[in-house]
Amino acid sequence: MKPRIPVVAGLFTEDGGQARLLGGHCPRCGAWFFPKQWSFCRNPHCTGVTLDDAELSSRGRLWSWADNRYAPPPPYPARDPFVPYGVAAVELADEQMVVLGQLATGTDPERLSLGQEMELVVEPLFEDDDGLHTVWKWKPGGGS
Amino acid sequence: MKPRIPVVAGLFTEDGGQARLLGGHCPRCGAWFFPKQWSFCRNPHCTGVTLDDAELSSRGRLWSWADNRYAPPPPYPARDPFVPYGVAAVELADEQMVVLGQLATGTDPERLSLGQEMELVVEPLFEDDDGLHTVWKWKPGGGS
Amino acid sequence: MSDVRILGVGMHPWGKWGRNFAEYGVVAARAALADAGLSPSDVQYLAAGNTMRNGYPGYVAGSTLAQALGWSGIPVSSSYAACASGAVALDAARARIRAGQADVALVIGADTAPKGFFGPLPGDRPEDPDWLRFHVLGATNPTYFALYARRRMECFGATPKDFAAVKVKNSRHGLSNPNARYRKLFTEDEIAESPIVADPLRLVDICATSDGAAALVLTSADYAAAHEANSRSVRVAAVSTVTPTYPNTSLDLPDIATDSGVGAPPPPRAFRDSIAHAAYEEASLAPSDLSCAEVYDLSTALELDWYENIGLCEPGGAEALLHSGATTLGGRVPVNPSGGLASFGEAIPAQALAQICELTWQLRGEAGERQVENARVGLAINQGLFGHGSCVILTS
Amino acid sequence: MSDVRILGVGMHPWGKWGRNFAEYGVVAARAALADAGLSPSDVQYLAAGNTMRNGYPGYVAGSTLAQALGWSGIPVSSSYAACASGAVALDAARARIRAGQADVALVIGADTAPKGFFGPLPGDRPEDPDWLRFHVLGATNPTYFALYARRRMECFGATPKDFAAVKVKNSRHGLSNPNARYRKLFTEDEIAESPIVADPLRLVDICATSDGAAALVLTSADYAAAHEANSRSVRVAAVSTVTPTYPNTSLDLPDIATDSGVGAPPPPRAFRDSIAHAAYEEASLAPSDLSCAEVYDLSTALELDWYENIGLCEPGGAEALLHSGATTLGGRVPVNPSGGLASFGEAIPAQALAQICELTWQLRGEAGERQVENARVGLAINQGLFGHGSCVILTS
Ligand SMILES: [Zn+2]
Ligand SMILES: [Zn+2]
Repeated sequence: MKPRIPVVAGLFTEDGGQARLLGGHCPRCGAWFFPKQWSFCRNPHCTGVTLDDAELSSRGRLWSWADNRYAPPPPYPARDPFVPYGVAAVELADEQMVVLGQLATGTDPERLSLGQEMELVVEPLFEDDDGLHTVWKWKPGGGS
Repeated sequence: MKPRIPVVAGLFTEDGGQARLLGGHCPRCGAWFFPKQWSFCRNPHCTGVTLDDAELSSRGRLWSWADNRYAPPPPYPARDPFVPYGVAAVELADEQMVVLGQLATGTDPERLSLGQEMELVVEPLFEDDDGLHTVWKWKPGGGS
Repeated sequence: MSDVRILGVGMHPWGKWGRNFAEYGVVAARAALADAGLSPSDVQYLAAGNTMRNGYPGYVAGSTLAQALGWSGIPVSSSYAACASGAVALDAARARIRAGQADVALVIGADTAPKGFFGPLPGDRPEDPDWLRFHVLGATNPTYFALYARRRMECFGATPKDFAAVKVKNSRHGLSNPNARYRKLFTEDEIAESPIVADPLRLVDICATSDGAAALVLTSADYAAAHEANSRSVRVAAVSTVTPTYPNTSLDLPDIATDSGVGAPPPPRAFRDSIAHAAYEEASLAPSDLSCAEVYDLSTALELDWYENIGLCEPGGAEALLHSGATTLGGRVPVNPSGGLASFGEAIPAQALAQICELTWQLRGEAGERQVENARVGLAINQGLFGHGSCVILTS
Repeated sequence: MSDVRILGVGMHPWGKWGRNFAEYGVVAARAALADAGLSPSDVQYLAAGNTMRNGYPGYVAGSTLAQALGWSGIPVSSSYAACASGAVALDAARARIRAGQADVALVIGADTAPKGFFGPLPGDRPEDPDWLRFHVLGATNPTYFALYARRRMECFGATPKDFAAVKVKNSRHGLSNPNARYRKLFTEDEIAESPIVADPLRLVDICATSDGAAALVLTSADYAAAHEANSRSVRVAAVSTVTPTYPNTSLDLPDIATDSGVGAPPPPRAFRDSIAHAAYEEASLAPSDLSCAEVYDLSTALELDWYENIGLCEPGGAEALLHSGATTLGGRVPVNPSGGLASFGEAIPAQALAQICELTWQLRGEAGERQVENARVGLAINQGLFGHGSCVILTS
């Protein structure tokens, strides 16, 4: 079996078979950040000097979505021939933030609706001799 | 015999065996430009709307020089192994301007002196399967 | 604070020629100076918007243009703020004049655009949000426009036919504009046959990238009064170059996530609303005062969002406002009388200035077939990547 | 025109770590705010110098830093002027305050530098002078520095030993500077053994490229007076950001030829002389008024040129002035008391601001072992590619 390699390190995990986004959380004001990016809190009213590493909610509600029919330029690792891909914006309730992700393979964008529950999965974005290069994606969830 | 190909088109010629820099000349105010770059005169006191194509003087006086001992980054087509190269700044009397150029092959920078006469030559900068890629250079001239 | 006025405007037409951006900029600058009745030697400060895909000269656009126009020793600045670059350059020039450090400033934006989607620079930069969104998601600019458009459809019942109606309107407005790149009237049928780029948006819903340039001559009120014989000047009533207020929970290019709403009070208004709000406050004007507006129609659907962001109607009311004809030439408040980005395509650092050129012509009554009747107050608005809002209000 | 003052300064030390440039910038900005006794929410305008080798965030450095410090809705600007970027950002902030549009502005420059020679972006751009000089001539920055140095040797009899003496002096000055990257005293023998990079210059004659950041809090005079308890402010007596005057017959980076002297009167003074001249004029001060100066020693030889350009001596007199000890700490007018670029290496958009941090500490009497006795007037000068001069004069 080919190894699974995150397309970018440190943004997500699928340890234990559970897809999770890896962000930052401010222990002082409670704000969340994805990506974590900085070691400090970006809330200007907060004096928090360090952020904790934190996993974000893996479920949220669909805020909007798009279905892309043309190959993006590099650094997108477009397959040849190009395969259209959806992008979803999902609102996480606890974090009160919207996070983008591709739509999971096989998702029919025509059957989506605003506010429906979505869950995080990790799937291959592309494959090469080194292995399966994975990324987080959003999949209609909650039994739908 | 390999073809001779200018490294950049339009900046110089060696037609008829005579090396010449190709610049611009304003018929209104008399200013010279190298490279020509624009179709209009850059003298703010001049209303000249077009520049003539013009050949610059092929002789001038040495204004300064440098001897480079490290390979520059791309897009310089450095040879491997790297060969040190000199750069000369030469003042053209009629044009009242200073033009840079590499020192011609075989020029000993130790034997140069300020104000000495220099003449323009065209020499290969590098060679590949396509041919000899040429550039203008400055060579001690005037019988020296 | 002293008053600042626009004494002259000029453009190089929009198109796709691939020539040096500075060549376009010089043409626009000379046109603006001629329009003002001034010569390059009258200019005391030059502010330019940068362009990031034209090598080093584009990083120092102010200096590149100053050299091309003929070095005159004056201070120059070269600013970048993505789509808002032109407005930020105008803002710098206005402050310079208000500070009493110059009476005459030249503001220039010029671009030569590559073909196709804008992509990031080569390299491997996971910490660059612009690189990250392309690499992990393929989230191009049209992807974001499509997310906004779909959101409108779901929240307000907008349809692709509504979006098409924006295109029909703007293509009609631009028909007679000599500076527009596209002068073709689109029909709804043609639009429906255009290929889908990022569903729900089709190719014709999304603005192209263009070459082009625009320039303004900005002066103090006293200088304008003394040179009014040369030209009819218009007043810069407000320039807003606001950034978001934390937490910015609206999805913005190029981020892959918004701020979190936890732990901080929500800002008084959403970022896009705050852009025009700051300008109205400064000008002491309200949306009902507008004679016309130029809004950044990167997509057809986005024009509808702007109607609401600039207060022409309540959220969800844009489609009805559009179909009422209010935003069409001849209506109550024509939007994008120039033809907008739909007719121009985007020339990044020039576009915000092109909006101001159009408003200037409108306020002077010199817009020809595009003329908005009795135009007295015009607003131009846009938003650039990385939190760059820009809104300018001009009055006659 | 109203007076503008520096209420706080701060730096991130110079080094080479390869971390995100904005991280350094935030550290410097917070240090400057703390020095001024202010908090981020007091800032009404943010001006940053851009960095061109750090992806899109570097093109919009003002916005990147505003986001990292916490979006507060304020206007930001992101300017580029090569080595003069920091001074141009300061200039923008000063105009903003003078215009009455802000009382408190934060000015930041931060960079993460690649290793080795600076090279142009990938691509094939014969119309980009920066690309052209590398491609056809291999004319790196040190090549130009060497041309100037050789010219000094031929015209004025300077020797490599004179250049080495500049390095010895600056390395001694920087020894105790906690923000300097190199804190090592060079001897003449070590310098003579350093490899030749571009004859007549050796590796140690040429400044390295560094990571680093510097920031200033700029305020109106009234605001500074009201907050003087927080900090001792210094006065910005002049900011010159002049460009050349045509015809510029001095050889300048990155051009492969100068302007032609034919057809136009020569400018009243050479470009490098004009940079300080404009600042002296604005401040109504003369070279003899200077307590100390920070000059852009991209090379050791260039420091000697600056002595003449800022009027410390006549052309050709710099070597004698140096050997007299006048420009050494303890002398009449110490030059580069910070240790200069020789001790820091260059962090492009931060360097001009680092000069100003040093002058501020000097004028406040807070420079510790580097303190210039009784410092009352300081000058900082540099020159960026593409005709960007910058000179700032501060007074206590
Ligand atoms: Zn916090
Ligand atoms: Zn001429």
